[in-house]
Amino acid sequence: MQPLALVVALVVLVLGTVVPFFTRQHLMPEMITSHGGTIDNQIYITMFITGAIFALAQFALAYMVFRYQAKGQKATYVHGIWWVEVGSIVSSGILFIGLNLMGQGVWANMHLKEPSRQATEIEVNGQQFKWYFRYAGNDGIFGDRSAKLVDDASQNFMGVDYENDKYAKDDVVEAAIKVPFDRDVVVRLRSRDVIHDFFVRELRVKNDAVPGLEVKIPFRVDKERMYKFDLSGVTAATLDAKDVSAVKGAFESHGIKVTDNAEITPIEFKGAGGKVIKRWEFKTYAYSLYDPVNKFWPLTYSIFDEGGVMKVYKTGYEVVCAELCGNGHYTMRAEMEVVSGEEFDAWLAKRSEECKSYH
Amino acid sequence: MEYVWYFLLFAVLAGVWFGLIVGGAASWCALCAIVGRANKDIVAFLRGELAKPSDGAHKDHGMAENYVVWGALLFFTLLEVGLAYIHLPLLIMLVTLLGLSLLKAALIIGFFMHMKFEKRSFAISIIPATVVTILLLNVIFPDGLRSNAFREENVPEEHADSGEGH
Amino acid sequence: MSVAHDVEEEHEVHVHQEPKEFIWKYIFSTDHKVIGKQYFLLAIVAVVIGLGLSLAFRYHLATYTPQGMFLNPDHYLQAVTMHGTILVFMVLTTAPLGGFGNYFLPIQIGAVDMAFPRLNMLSFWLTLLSFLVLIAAFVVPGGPPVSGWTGYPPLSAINSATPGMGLGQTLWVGSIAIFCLASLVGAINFIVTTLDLRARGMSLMRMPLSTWAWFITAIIALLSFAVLFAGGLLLILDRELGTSFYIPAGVVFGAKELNHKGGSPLLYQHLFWFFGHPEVYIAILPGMGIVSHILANFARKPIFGYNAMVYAIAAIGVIGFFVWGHHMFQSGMSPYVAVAFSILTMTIGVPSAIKTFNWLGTLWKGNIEFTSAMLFALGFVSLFVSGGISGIFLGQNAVDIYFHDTYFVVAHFHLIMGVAAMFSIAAGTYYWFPKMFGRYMNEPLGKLHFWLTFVSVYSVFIPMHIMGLWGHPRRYAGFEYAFLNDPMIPSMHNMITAAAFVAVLAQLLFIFNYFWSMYKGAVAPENPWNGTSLEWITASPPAFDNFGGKEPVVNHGAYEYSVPGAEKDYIMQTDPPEAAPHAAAH
Amino acid sequence: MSEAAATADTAAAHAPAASHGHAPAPGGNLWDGGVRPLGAHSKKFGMWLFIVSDSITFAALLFAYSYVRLSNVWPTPFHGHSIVTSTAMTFVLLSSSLTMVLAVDAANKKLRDKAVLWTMLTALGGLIFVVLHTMEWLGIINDHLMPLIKAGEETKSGWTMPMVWGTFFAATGMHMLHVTVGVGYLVVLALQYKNGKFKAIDIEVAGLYWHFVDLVWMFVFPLIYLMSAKI
Repeated sequence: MQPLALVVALVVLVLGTVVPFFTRQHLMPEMITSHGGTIDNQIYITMFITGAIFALAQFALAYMVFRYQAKGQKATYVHGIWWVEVGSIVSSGILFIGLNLMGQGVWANMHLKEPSRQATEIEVNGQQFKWYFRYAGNDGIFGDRSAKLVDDASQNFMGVDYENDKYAKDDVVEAAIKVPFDRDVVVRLRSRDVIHDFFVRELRVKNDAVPGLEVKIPFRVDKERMYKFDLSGVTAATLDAKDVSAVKGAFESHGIKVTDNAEITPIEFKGAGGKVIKRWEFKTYAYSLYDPVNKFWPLTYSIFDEGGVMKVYKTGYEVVCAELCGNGHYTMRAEMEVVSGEEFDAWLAKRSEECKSYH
Repeated sequence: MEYVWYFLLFAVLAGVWFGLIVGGAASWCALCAIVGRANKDIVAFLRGELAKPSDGAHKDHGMAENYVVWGALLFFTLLEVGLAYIHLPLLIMLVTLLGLSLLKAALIIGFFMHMKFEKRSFAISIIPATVVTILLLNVIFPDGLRSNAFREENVPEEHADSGEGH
Repeated sequence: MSVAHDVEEEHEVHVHQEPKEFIWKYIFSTDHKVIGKQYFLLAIVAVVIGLGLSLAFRYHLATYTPQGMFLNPDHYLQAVTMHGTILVFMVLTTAPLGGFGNYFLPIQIGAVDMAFPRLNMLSFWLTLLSFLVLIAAFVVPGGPPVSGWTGYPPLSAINSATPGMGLGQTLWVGSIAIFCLASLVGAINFIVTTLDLRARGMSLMRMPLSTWAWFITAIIALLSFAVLFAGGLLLILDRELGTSFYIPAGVVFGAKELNHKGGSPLLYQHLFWFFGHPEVYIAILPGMGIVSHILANFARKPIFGYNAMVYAIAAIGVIGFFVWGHHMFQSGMSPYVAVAFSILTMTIGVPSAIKTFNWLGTLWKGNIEFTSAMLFALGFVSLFVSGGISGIFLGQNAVDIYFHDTYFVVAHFHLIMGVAAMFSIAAGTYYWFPKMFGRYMNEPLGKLHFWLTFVSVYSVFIPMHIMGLWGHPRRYAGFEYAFLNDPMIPSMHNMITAAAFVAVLAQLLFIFNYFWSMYKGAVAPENPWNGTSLEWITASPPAFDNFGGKEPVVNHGAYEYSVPGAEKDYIMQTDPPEAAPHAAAH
Repeated sequence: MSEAAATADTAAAHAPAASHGHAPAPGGNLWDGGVRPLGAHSKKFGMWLFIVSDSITFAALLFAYSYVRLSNVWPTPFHGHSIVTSTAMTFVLLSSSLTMVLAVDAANKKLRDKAVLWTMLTALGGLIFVVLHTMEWLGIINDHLMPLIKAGEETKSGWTMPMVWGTFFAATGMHMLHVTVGVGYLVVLALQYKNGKFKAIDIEVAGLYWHFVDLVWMFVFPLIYLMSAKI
């Protein structure tokens, strides 16, 4: 009775654990960075190997339990078999260390390589239960900052030295992060009080923001990984008319629930040389499970007109804090929007001018 | 295959790290060996075939060598203090001071603490584990240097006049 | 000094009579058996509190709404912190090592008592003091700390980081410091006892694996708690005396810059994890030893690869010191150091694999009896595999980028360090209870306990792995995020909470069984499981001096089961050499 | 008679009346049990293990000091008279180690009164060290910390200690705690040894502790004082 039950339990355990992974129903969210694929591959390889070991070990345990349950037989007097033991040492050693070495390339790319000089730098500042992001502005140089100048009342959360440093005047500080796709980006993680952790699931980026330390994490968002589907039969005019009903069917057929207050916003910037950069932002909302009336989160998509084809990309993501930072730890979030490089430049130029005139 | 270079780098790093730890332990043991002749019975210890149980634990040795050791300790201390009076570069100072201190520690352990007269198995059971554990803490220094690179203010308020590098 | 003088001094160590008064016999006892039971009782009290806290925050997560939270976020984090601290320090460190180790290590090596009985008492009372100081954090203004069981500064170093709290955090650090002293004293005692007080013939390679595990664990404790002590000391200084070891310049709270400057939070993390990783092995190694001991007994077979098992325990002990950085891959630590730590971390999989392999080998061609103790030991093997395998993810620096501080980590360390260690404690209790109290524990209740626990803990922690894959960060008091707004998350939390309630209630069953059997259980003989090691030649419960004035002489290895040509299917360690002519020479 | 009882009887038949610490079984191996394989008294071994652990604690403190020193520009606040005082303290401590050696030697030769005398002298050395050190502490607190505290009261809510003094008090404070405990230990030991309650081995064990405290100072003194000296 006991051995049989144990066998059943172990088999159920293995099947219940391994099968969902193989059906890929319960894995990581989609990934949008160029290094994310290598991390995911490493996870899948590890998952495959460890899954096999897991299943083998549990099945072996089940087999031993069932086959050698006490039925009056005499146990065999064995103290061990040397080649089995040596074999297990050597094979597990090669397997585990080899697996690890395979993953070092990802790490090296992320942490050991000097980030590209052309990379867009964004300073990420963690403070208790809020993220703030700073861009160097039009001059491309971050102004000085000092903890002495921190003044929440006048919105100077990072202590940027607007008074004395000419580079600081055009710095842009935002509560949401805007990231250009198909460009190298470096986030400079800093914290002004306790340890926070910058985590964006889809970027496969996670690192602590430590007070007194600046950690640079490079990444590059690939546009094609954000791609969702084409809107066939929809024209720019329809989108300009903000006609949600025209695209509702297409979105819902791809599993994106379109809420009643979903909206389309045309977004237009004048880029370098007067070039018009245009896209349509499609926002639908996820009602909070806990507060279906007031609380909702935007799920942001962007529609780009690419040679007459309307293509939908997911452009709204979420920055999370993954290191315990106090009572409000679970509320510390920020929105991340991924935009084209041109739009990013145009937006930054505009904001930078605004900020400069303000200071 | 740029990763090949990274792997090589890792190998060197791991080698340096292990080298630091094992080398440190070995040099400490060598120091103890000079003071306490630890080189003798190691193989025998590993095989568990040590000499008589009460071997040398209380070997009769004169007090004279203790006075000599005391004198040497005082002398080394004076030497160390003297170093502070002639202004050496900080790194040389550190290495010399640590070297002298290790020597003094070896003298204290070997003679005052009787390790020289204990069975070698006793020393081998205790000292290498301690030294390796302590040396493992070396791994924190790269982060100390990182913090140094990101330090916001370079000169402490107090004693700004007397600050002269670290 | 003459040899004669030495001998004269030798005897005083062992000459102590059994005290008659209640207070000296049961409260301030120097008897290792009483102290072992005291540790065990402490662990039971602590486990009830710790698991109660876990139910509180599990219930909070299952019923969470922003309007009506069961606990407010402060209390949630306090519950999480105290749950972790109490279980890691007061249960997983005390029960397997302080409890079983104290009781059975001297008996298994044939000693009359520990080497330093009074220090042994001191270490228990220091542990109790540490526990009381920790519990006192509940009643001081502001309550217990919110900084997690790891207590990372600056959150834990600066009062204004968590307004309204302060003294609780100080008590927490103080408690940890006292616990370090207690563990230090205990570790010294274990090491000296194991090396010096073995009975004649009890060579190192004849010691039961449980003794080996306690011995190695004590060495780990000796070397690692020392560093935590230093780390805790500096944290107290930072909190109380305004030093800045862990606080860098430019830290701002409430828009005001602190005066501190020059420290680094990474320093604390290094000092903490230098202890923290070996601590994991302090919790689990005794469990491995106990389980090996029980598997051999009920499979009626010698341990498969005894020597390999010993070397594996020792290797885990050594490598455990070389890998602490894998807790800090994403902490801003030097990435070069992370690479070295990652590779070293993987090597620890090798001895772990050997152990699993040899446990399976021990079962292979055995004659397995399914007592409650054996069921828990088998459950341990299963959990050790499940929990260990996810360590392969977390030990890789690249993969850890995604998994760090998610529920995946929570699931991993709970399976291997929490639940597996609990299984070994339960296995040890069912196995040794007849020796400790002269009565069996109730078997049907024990089996019920096993099945409820086995099923429920897997139902708690396997879903947590999946939530970790989704990226659910740990220590979240609520779900204010879009991606946590997926209806799957609350339903997973509900399921986990339900399973957690079952798991905790099953432990109450166990505690009931424990106390009930103490008085009502069936009377057990000296050697109820036909075991071979020295604890089974003593009376049940053992005499005050363990062997009733006789001194055992050991002639066999610890696991001589089913020796061909022998009369019985087990050869006790004290049986004369002729009893088993075909036994392997050890 | 049960099997277990039978084996117990067999064991008893084989067991000599000997206790631990004696010769190994004939032809046997030191590690075979029934004997202390390391050849040292258990108390001595225990004290050594304590020293192992404590030295790691001190090492961690000094490593923490080195770590923060690496990441900061470090002042050199120790001038002539501090160095002279601390050198004198070092000499006192080293000499007290010598008297401790003499005490152990006397105890091993069963010269009870002499052993008590030397132990008390050692304690006296420790006491002098503590007094000198406390004076130095008070001086530092007066010269360097009180002004800061007062300034702190005026301007900012919390007061803080500059890193150089934080490390100084942490390292020397921990050491001074050990010296103070050691003085108490030695005094109690000497009195109880005189009464015959403690044995020579206890003096030897206390000596180990005392030499260890001395040994730690051999690292604290150069690292804390001499490395930050400006004369």
